[in-house]
Amino acid sequence: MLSLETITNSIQQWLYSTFNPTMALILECVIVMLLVIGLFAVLGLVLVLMERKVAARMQIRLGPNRVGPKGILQTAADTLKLMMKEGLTPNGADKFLFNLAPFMVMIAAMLILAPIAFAKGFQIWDINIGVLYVSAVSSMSVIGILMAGWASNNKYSLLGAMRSGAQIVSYELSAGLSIISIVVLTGSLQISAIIHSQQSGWWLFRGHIPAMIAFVIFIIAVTAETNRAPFDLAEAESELTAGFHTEYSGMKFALFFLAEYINIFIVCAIGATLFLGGWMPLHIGNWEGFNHIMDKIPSSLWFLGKTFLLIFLIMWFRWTFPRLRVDQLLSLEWKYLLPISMFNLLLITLIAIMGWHF
Amino acid sequence: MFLKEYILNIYRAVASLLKGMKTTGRYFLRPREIITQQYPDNRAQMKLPERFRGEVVMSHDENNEHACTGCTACELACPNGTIKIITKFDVTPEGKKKKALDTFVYHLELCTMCNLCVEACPTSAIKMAQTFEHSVYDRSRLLKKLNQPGSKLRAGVE
Amino acid sequence: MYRETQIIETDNIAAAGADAAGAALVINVGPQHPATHGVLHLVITLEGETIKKIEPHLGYIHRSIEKMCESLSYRQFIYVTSRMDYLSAHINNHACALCIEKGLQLEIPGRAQVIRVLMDELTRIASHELWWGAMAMDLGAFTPFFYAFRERESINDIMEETCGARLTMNYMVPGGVMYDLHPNFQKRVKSFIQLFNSKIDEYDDLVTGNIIFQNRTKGVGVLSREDAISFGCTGPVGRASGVTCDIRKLYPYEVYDKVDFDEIIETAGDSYARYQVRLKELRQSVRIIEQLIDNIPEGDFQAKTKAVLKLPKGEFYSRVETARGEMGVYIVSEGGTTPYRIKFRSPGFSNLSALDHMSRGSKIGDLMAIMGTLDLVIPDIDR
Amino acid sequence: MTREAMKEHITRFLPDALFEESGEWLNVYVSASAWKGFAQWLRNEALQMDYLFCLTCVDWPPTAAAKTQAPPDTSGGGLLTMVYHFTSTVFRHTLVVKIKLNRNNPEIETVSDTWRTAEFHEREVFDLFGVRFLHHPDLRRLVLTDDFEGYPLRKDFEDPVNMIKL
Repeated sequence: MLSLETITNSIQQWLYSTFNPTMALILECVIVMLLVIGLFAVLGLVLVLMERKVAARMQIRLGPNRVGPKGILQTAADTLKLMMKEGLTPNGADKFLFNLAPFMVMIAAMLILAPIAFAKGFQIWDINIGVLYVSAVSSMSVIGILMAGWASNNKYSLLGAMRSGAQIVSYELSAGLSIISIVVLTGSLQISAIIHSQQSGWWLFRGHIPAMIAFVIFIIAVTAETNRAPFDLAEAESELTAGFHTEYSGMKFALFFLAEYINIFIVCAIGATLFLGGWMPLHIGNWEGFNHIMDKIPSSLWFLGKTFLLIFLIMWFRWTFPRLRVDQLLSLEWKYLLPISMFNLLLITLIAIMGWHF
Repeated sequence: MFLKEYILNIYRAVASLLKGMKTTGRYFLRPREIITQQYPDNRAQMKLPERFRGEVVMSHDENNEHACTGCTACELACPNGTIKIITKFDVTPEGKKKKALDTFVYHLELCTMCNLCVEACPTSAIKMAQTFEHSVYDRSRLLKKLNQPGSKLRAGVE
Repeated sequence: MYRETQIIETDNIAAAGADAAGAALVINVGPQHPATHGVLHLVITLEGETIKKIEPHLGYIHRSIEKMCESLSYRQFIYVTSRMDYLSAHINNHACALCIEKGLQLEIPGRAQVIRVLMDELTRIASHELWWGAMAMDLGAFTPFFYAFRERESINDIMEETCGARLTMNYMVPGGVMYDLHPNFQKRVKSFIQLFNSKIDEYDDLVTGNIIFQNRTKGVGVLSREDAISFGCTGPVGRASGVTCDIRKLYPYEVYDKVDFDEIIETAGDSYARYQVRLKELRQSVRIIEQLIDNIPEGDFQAKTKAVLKLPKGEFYSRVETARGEMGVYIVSEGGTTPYRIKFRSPGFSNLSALDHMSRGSKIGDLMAIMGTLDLVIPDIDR
Repeated sequence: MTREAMKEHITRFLPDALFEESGEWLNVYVSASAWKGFAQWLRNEALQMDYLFCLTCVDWPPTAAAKTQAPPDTSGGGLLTMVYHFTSTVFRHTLVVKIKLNRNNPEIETVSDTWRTAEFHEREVFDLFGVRFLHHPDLRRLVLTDDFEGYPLRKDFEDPVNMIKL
């Protein structure tokens, strides 16, 4: 069976047999870079279209249906439009920071992609502190947002950026704690090790109720971290027009927009990896036949399927709930999510020590 | 007791959120509830009610005759100065001079479709049409002459 | 009022030890802003995210309708008033027609009275539907807007069929209504009520019961009963603060004294109470329609009037309950064919004046909840 | 409270008040100098007029003022009549108070401290009629720009650019 692992291995072998090791490494880096940029472009287009279609269906509308069959080229047309547009820099803005900010956000999003395993053996960098790396780098995007808000010389942007700062700093905590609960169960920070530990079943089910609570808290926290509704206070459009990216236009705006969707993809991919077994097929106990059929489905499909399921969940939130107020957002974190996840972590540690999980 | 209240609060909150998600989720799964009308693709099926007020028109019969006597009742009734009636003097067969309509000028750009002119017309010469696609590239094209060239007053209309 | 603010400022500055320029952040909300639903301009003084002062700047859509009406005849000026509160256009027209009829001492045929009330209530439902969707959108939930428009659209279709237009119907003439009801009217209204009753529970599921929504609105923008009266707040805003101010009950016009409905009173005075009042009013309006739809008397739809109306010398005032509150029309007549002076007492104008009082000390996010539940229509405020 | 009872109360407080009973509601004319005290009495004492539902002004330029019977013009320079509509939410009676002002120098005490809705309404009247409300907390133009000249709702206002005569 053709799997991504064999392809990558054969490419690597060919590279190392043709060029000297330094050259081969450089070439590998170039290939990875191109792949990541390509993935970004494709993911951006697909996710924006998906969001619009999901929103339309929930709002009893049709959604984009003019450009291309069933509107699938709509986002491509939008991108083209955004590229043609003039990128304005407002008077009085800090030009350097203003122009740097979208790239900061984008680079932060690109960096997190490194340790994610897209399929069996298809991973850019299987770093042994993968989970730690992810949570460390993901908090970098807030610097870009703060930069954008401050440099725009706009009060709405500033307010949005400040909200975003407070929000991400607090929600990192409970996101981190729910990630740690899986680390406790697995005993490893390495992404591949975490996936392999879920061979006999996903942590979501094996860890009893505490794992489910951790999953729910994780989903809530990452929704907040990616500034998605109902936690989209940083760009709350009815309050702050567009929050931190009010002054951005053209491609610079597109970068923010793209980074938002890439971030959603990444956090959902991590959620899928930690709680739903990444590319690991669904295995149920000792149903041999069932497990065998599940193994037939390519691992990349499993990964993408789980990730898109979580993305759909987050989109579902967005098109259902009203937005929270800034103080409620913080009290939700500090009064509910943080105490619960701390207590939950204790329970999970107990389960892990006693070996009560399946 | 505090703990019980705390957990109950969370339970109620989550239940209320799930209820909302159930509503939107149900619509997501039922595409036949979609209410979008794909204008202008549905022009053929679109039927406007006969009372719909789109613009003022003057009805002419097959002999190119209308019922407007040029009495200016509509001009007086209009709140916006939409209608301007230019009259002329026709000579009747008996040799008498008679006031008649020369041009019925209608400023569509000023019209608010209030129907007061149609109500005021004693001879039912004008009526409201159901057309509504009035966009043009030049404002001057909204200035319309309602009586057709060469048309005359229908016999018997006073 | 503004001097008082300055005192607060100096106090805070003294306490914080900050300089005057650094303490306050002044932002302009509007005239183009997603939450103001029109060209309202609010100058907001903030301290962090807390609102210290709101100063509305009006006039971006002022058309001086009062002056315009001084040169229009009594038949003509009715249509202009549709452009004030365009969401309850029919009720505005009703107020004007009532005032003229008061002056002419016209007796309105029973059929016309029932038709007018039916149309008023349909307009009220349509207006509240739009408010519900827009208010949810202010709070960040987009989907309710579309559900609200689904029901509103069927009202618009009914209006289009009978009155000839969807928004500014101009169905009202002095002495009755412009045409008789369309033959399909009763059937369509009944099917609308059926649709509405099946969908209104969804509103509760989606918004009313939602914990986020409740937290956003409960205890936000509290207006006490005394303040509501003093600010002249009427309609759902006044009733949410416990003021009995439904003109339909207090000074019944047309057939409102013959139909059975409740005046919704809440006492909390916060945004949630205002929300509840409007949502319950939707059901009351349906109740009124249900009582009248099968009991439309036969007869004329219009009283006989002269071609040129002349009001006797004197002053006439009529009050009706629009979707936003008490609408008053004050005509000073000198006996001519046009009013000498006309004044529209618009509900939104008084309700807006309470905005500053209600939102001081709230967060900027609360402002959207308060403005959303005040249900402001800017042309109504500016006239 | 009946009309007669209201009249009796008002006459007791303000013996020189003039009444006019042709309309739907009882109208009372008071002088601008007595207005402030009368307003506070209306709000707080026997009549309990706590709800000011309409506040407006009517312009009577010299030509119109001479013809009309309602506001007898003594100065000859025309009149501005302030019209206040009150209702009591306690007794549900309605009263209309009218105050005649000199058209060339219209000044009156504000009532925005008694009825807070008056603040916006008075600003509107100031804007469109040019009546100066003394001791108003923030008397600025409300709908027009600050540098606008003239008072549009006065009868003699002419704007050759924006007004279209039909």
